[in-house]
Amino acid sequence: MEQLLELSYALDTFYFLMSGALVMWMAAGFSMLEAGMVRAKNTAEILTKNISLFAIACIAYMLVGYNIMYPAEAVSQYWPGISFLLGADNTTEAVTAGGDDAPYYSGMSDFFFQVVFVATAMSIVSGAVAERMKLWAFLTFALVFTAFIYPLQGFWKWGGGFLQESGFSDFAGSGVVHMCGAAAALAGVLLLGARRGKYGADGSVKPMPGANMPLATLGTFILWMGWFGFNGGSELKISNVEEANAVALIFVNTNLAAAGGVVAALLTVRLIWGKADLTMALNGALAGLVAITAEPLTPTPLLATLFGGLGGVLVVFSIITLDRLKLDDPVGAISVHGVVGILGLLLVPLTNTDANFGSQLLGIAAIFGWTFFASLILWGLLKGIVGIRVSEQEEYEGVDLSECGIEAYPEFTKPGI
Amino acid sequence: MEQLLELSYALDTFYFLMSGALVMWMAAGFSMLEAGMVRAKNTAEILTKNISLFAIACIAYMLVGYNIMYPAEAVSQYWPGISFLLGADNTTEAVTAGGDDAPYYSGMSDFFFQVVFVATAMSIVSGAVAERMKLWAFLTFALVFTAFIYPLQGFWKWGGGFLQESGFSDFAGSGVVHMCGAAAALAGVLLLGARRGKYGADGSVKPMPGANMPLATLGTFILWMGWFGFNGGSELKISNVEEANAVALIFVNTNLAAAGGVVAALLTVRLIWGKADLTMALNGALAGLVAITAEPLTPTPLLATLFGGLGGVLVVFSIITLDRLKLDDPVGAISVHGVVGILGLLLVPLTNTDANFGSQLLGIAAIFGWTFFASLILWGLLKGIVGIRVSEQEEYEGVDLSECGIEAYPEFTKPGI
Amino acid sequence: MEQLLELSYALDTFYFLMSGALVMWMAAGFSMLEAGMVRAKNTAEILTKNISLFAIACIAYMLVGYNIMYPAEAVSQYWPGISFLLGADNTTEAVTAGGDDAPYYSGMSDFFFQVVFVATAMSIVSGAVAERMKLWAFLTFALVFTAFIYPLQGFWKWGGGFLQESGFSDFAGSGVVHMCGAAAALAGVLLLGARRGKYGADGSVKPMPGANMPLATLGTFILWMGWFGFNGGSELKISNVEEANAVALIFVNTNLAAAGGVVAALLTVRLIWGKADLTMALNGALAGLVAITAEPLTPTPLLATLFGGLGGVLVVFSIITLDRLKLDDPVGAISVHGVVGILGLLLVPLTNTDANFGSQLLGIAAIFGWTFFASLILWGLLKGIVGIRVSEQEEYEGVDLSECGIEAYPEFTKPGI
Amino acid sequence: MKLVTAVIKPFKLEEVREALSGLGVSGITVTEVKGFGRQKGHTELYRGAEYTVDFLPKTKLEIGVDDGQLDEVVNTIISTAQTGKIGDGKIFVTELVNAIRIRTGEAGAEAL
Amino acid sequence: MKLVTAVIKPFKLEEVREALSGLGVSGITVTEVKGFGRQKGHTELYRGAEYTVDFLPKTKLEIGVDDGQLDEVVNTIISTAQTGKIGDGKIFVTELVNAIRIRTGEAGAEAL
Amino acid sequence: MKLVTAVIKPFKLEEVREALSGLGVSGITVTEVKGFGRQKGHTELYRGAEYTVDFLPKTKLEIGVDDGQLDEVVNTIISTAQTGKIGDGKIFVTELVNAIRIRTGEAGAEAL
Ligand SMILES: Nc1ncnc2c1ncn2[C@@H]1O[C@H](COP(=O)(O)OP(=O)(O)O)[C@@H](O)[C@H]1O
Ligand SMILES: Nc1ncnc2c1ncn2[C@@H]1O[C@H](COP(=O)(O)OP(=O)(O)O)[C@@H](O)[C@H]1O
Ligand SMILES: Nc1ncnc2c1ncn2[C@@H]1O[C@H](COP(=O)(O)OP(=O)(O)O)[C@@H](O)[C@H]1O
Repeated sequence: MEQLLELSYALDTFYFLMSGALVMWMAAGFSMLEAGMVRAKNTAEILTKNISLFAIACIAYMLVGYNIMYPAEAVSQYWPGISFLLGADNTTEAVTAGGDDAPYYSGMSDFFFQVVFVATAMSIVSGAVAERMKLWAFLTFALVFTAFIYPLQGFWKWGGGFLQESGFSDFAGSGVVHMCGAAAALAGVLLLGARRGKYGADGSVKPMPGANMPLATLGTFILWMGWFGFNGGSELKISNVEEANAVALIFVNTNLAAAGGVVAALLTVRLIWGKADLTMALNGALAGLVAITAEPLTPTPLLATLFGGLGGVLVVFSIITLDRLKLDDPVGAISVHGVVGILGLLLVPLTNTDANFGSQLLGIAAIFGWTFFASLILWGLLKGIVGIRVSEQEEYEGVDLSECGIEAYPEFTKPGI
Repeated sequence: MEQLLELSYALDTFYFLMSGALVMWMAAGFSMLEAGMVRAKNTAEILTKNISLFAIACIAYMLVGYNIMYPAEAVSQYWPGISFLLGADNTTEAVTAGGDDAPYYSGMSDFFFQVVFVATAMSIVSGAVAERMKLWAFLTFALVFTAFIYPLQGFWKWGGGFLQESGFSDFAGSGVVHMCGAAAALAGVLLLGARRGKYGADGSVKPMPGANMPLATLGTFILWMGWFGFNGGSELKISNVEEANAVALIFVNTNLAAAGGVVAALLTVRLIWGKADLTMALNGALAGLVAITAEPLTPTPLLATLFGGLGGVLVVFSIITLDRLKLDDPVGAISVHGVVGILGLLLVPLTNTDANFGSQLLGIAAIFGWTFFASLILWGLLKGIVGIRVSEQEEYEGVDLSECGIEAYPEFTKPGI
Repeated sequence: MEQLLELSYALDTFYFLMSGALVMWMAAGFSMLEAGMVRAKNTAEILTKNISLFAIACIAYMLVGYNIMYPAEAVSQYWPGISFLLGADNTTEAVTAGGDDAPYYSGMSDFFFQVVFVATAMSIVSGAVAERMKLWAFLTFALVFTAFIYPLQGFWKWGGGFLQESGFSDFAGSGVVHMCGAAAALAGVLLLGARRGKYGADGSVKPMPGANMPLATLGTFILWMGWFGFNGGSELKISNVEEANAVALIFVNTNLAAAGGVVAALLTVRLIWGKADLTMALNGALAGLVAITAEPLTPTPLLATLFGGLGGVLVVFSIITLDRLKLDDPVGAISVHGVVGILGLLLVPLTNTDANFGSQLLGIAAIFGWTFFASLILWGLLKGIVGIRVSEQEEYEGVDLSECGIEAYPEFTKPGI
Repeated sequence: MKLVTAVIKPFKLEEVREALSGLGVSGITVTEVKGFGRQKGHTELYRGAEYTVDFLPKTKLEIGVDDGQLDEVVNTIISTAQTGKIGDGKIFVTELVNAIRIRTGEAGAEAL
Repeated sequence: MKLVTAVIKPFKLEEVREALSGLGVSGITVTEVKGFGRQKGHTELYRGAEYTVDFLPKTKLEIGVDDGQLDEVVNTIISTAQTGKIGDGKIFVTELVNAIRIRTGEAGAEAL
Repeated sequence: MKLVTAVIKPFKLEEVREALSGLGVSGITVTEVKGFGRQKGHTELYRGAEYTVDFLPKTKLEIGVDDGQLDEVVNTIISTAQTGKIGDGKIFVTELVNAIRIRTGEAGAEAL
């Protein structure tokens, strides 16, 4: 029996680690997606941002963020208190004691799984502010966001805070991760302004096509794959029949929601413009994934497909609308993760009888409110102190030269053209 | 004991899900391979096709394809009957009852593993018809192929149909998946014709070099990695010593067959032309993988290497021969998956004493015959009704502009040159 | 109990296979990293080298290398003796006998895990000699290196040879894999010389920027992900609480060391030159990973971050220093894997009380000495017999044309410019 | 007829094109070029090694014009392409012996 | 000597080159250019926003010819590059003061 | 004033630029071109099919010079760009009717 418990602990830990590795892989997905969707002259910089924000998120969350989000003992339902570094892992005795309270996977594997989530949230931000935000201001924001802003609202829900108590339901993070990242992005975009030349005085929208569509597609496939870890791992346990079935259903639903998102987005753009804009299909896949993330377990596969499809339609209209509002988001991050994240949260009560619209709205308001305003203040401080936007000349020549000193494709393009 | 059965069920389910995730990843592999092997002006469109066909395959197979391939009760050995959507998963009781009939992994995980196979088969088609086929005609074909054409022949073998009864042996799908996809591709290529300018009136072959070799190489590596799931997962069970050993041997043989394919293809082109054509080495790796897929378990590692090497030699000659026959296949899909798929099936009896050449030939004939003619009729209908080929002008300017309205690399190339 | 042992065997085997698949994936990482860091005209050739060396390594190690490294019975602590091919796998009886000597994972899974390590070591070499080394001379070197040079020193440590006995400590291969590969690379670079035009007569260094930064970044992320298999799998067992905790800690430390490397390298270049050179950040990530590889289990997460950071600082100075010494290494492989590999080995005694500096120095001397001189002789022979360097004209036009006959990006760049 | 060859800063292209269209100029041929002149290049950095990029991206316009239109074309280019900062570029004028429209074979001023 | 500058549709390049080789023209210098003229660009779409691509890809040929060869060179270009559809391009002829072969230093007609 | 148009081998660009700077030439406009001439292209191979690349990469320099400087500019280009091997390229000289500096509007020799 003890050996069985140990083996079960090992399996759940391994499942957690593999899921975490898949979510870590999403960092590559965001990098490629964003690198493909910006212009060539801003590509090296967005890559630098992506790999650096991932590194910063990992360190900040280890130092303090994890403890804020999952405090040993919270001060209150609203404020967890602060402590530092990671504690010791479970002992064999504690595990083999058995019973409902016995730990059933390694605490370190839990940290690993959680740390890649905060990095995901932060990755959402980089795309929306691409092509004009200063590198070091951005990285400073990343530090505070991953150490504090994200963990606090994460505590409210997953760390046992008031949102958890209120019945707010968010299985794998349509709100806690995706909408949270989008809220920070929106605050940044508002203070930053649009890329120069993006919107004409006459209200016209000037396209600034992404330089590398295969990269953007690769990024989307990576994210799709990584999402199996994101949603599948969020079941937190696989070691019995019921849990194994649950994880399997989550894989199926996650996959079908993405599929539904692609098809719906593609048909939508086809109907409106008669062309099959690949970038919208890619956003559709991601929208499908975000839409199902709040509840990938209770819908049937057919419903999951439809929910994903809803996300795919919504994201197209959201992207056009944001452009009308002159909110310039080069990769569509606010639409994909924010607008569709809200959709995902509102869909939960349709299939999950434990959820209700009131709590969902409360959760949306709390997460969005906190993240948006905290971010707005932080971006504002950065703007006042060091500036968050590169100069006109730097923007014209591309931030690769001014921030990184290198070009992403030195032989394929001519600098400054 | 019950807990042991549950744990075992969980492990097998997890193994299945991980294998399925690796096979899903192959969709990215095909996308990158094909995007790298076409010309820049047709790249966005082939990416659109790839992500859309994957989405369509997942939905069509969920709606009806899976039930056709694995019917609860088949009407006959030739015709499974039709039913819709997915059933309920196994109960804990059924699992813990134990015995030979007890389910040992989640039914949903089975669906997940199977659905990525049908997407693989469909991905094979897109490469062969690249650079000239209409997007929406192609996607319509994908819908019917994944809902019906593929599942029916899949039923004949893996669903317990007449090929299974006849002793036809195809472990992971050299025939059911790869040759099936290639047969559909061949039918399409025949009705579609070659790319304009590909073959001179004097019988000369004009090369149309792929635009992005790193992408093609990345795609090959992705496929190579994903194949561990493809073949390794096809053992269907890992939870005891014998099965674990089997899965491990399959990993080793799969890897070595690919290695053998690379080396053999590279030496072949080196001997013939004195240069090391990278694209042939890539096709060699895939040929090695296809060659071992029909039977990755009974050969020794040394034999697996040699079988893969045979595939690597064959694929080079097959590609040249198809060009002589003016069958234009930009990525070599028909050679890799079709010609070498047949080789793989014919190699089975050499090491697997349960297999015989007669049954293998029957299987080849049945799968090829059905898929080829059903596809020919379907392509023919599409050709008659909506047309399957873009106009001369569109082909000249590239299908990215006419079908997707965007360019894949707007800053690297000049449109229309 | 027997079933429990079987299940445990299955889990450990599965864990090994997944880890191996992740390490296999590193081959794609090296390919992309190197393809991104060379100039466009040498890209197809470096891709050809990478996929071919992986194939050759797999075959050579299966034929003889594995037996040299892990002999059934070694002739002596210095010389293992020679035998060929792979033996039979464990029987169910042997496993279920239980006890300390009973095998607990499949032998084939062990081979699979080991074979991807030798391929990793060889991949390190290709980057350092890029853009000027002849393809077939390189592949010949790869054959001997993977069949013999690497396995012999591997035997000294991991096969139970004298380094193991001496107390030399190298958990996952900072020395056995990384520094070994770097030593072979250094010998090659010395005999090969720098790329033409790289160093001015006046001591100036002419930059030759890599053609594709997104690829280089993708490669780094792939390596980062694969490293979870590399280090995580090197624990060799996961099936009880203690081992599961260990694997989880290794994941966490590996990830944080990479993160520390990125941040430290980025701050270093920022302080020195005021710009955020992306390629240095990428090298920083890899340096962090190499630094922790010798001992990812005993440091705390905080220490792991700092050790990684040390690696990140060191790699920047090492790269500049090698350039001052006119040792031309286009991707920084010698610095990342060699210089930082030594750092990693020397850090072990700080946290692992079983290790001491004397043994660490002995290990470094033995591995470096053997690999460097054996490689020097082999490169020297190749230079004398077939030549290892392409002609001036070929180097000017790019090795893609002379060695592969194709261009990597035929539409993006103009040949010869 | 004259051939006007103007080397300008790339971001001025659209403005110049519009101004010339306004004059009734019906055709322009544009080439991406690199210019070397009084304006100095910038320094880049790669893996610790600095280097100067001497050549700056410029855009070259070639316009065949009738003699009567020459002055207004030249003046329009000057006024729209001018930023007043170094590197604004040059205009070269050469004599055209003939001009032909390939589609119709028309020659001389009608061909422009 | 004359310098013939022809702007043609890119896919006609190979045909024109062969025809000129047939005439004994021994050298051509080719540049990828963008043309603005009567032929209108096309509309593309990106994420819901439409935009017009005004400039069309064209190919420019420069050929130094002896006075005696001028007419047949011009006529050959017209006849091979003509499709009759708008956008076929232009030919400009300018006077060459001199032509020199760098390899040998030869000047004048022998240099061509 | 003259416009000197030189087609040279690409790897000679830096050397020629330095030599011309030495003469006091203050501006050059450079274009990447493809040349077709006596020098033959090479054969490539792709998936078993051979093909010839006829056009070779060349670099074109355009330099506006004062009449007095013409000879030394031409001679300097010849001496630095010459390798003696086929394909070294050509120099074409045309008459400039005018030259204008966009920044200042200066015309004639001062504009160069
Ligand atoms: N003598 C010349 N011949 C050809 N091109 C020239 C000449 N002088 C300048 N140019 C072109 O004009 C561009 C701008 O010249 P530059 O001397 O930098 O500044 P400005 O135009 O303000 O005098 C150069 O980059 C080059 O392309
Ligand atoms: N006046 C001109 N000066 C320079 N180039 C011109 C001129 N007119 C036309 N061109 C070039 O010729 C191309 C074709 O001209 P266009 O007016 O479109 O059609 P057509 O040649 O049939 O009259 C243009 O794209 C442009 O490159
Ligand atoms: N008559 C010509 N008109 C325009 N360009 C020419 C002419 N002849 C040669 N060229 C250019 O000069 C380059 C070199 O010419 P080529 O005949 O190969 O060798 P060489 O310069 O040694 O005589 C060609 O590639 C082409 O770009």
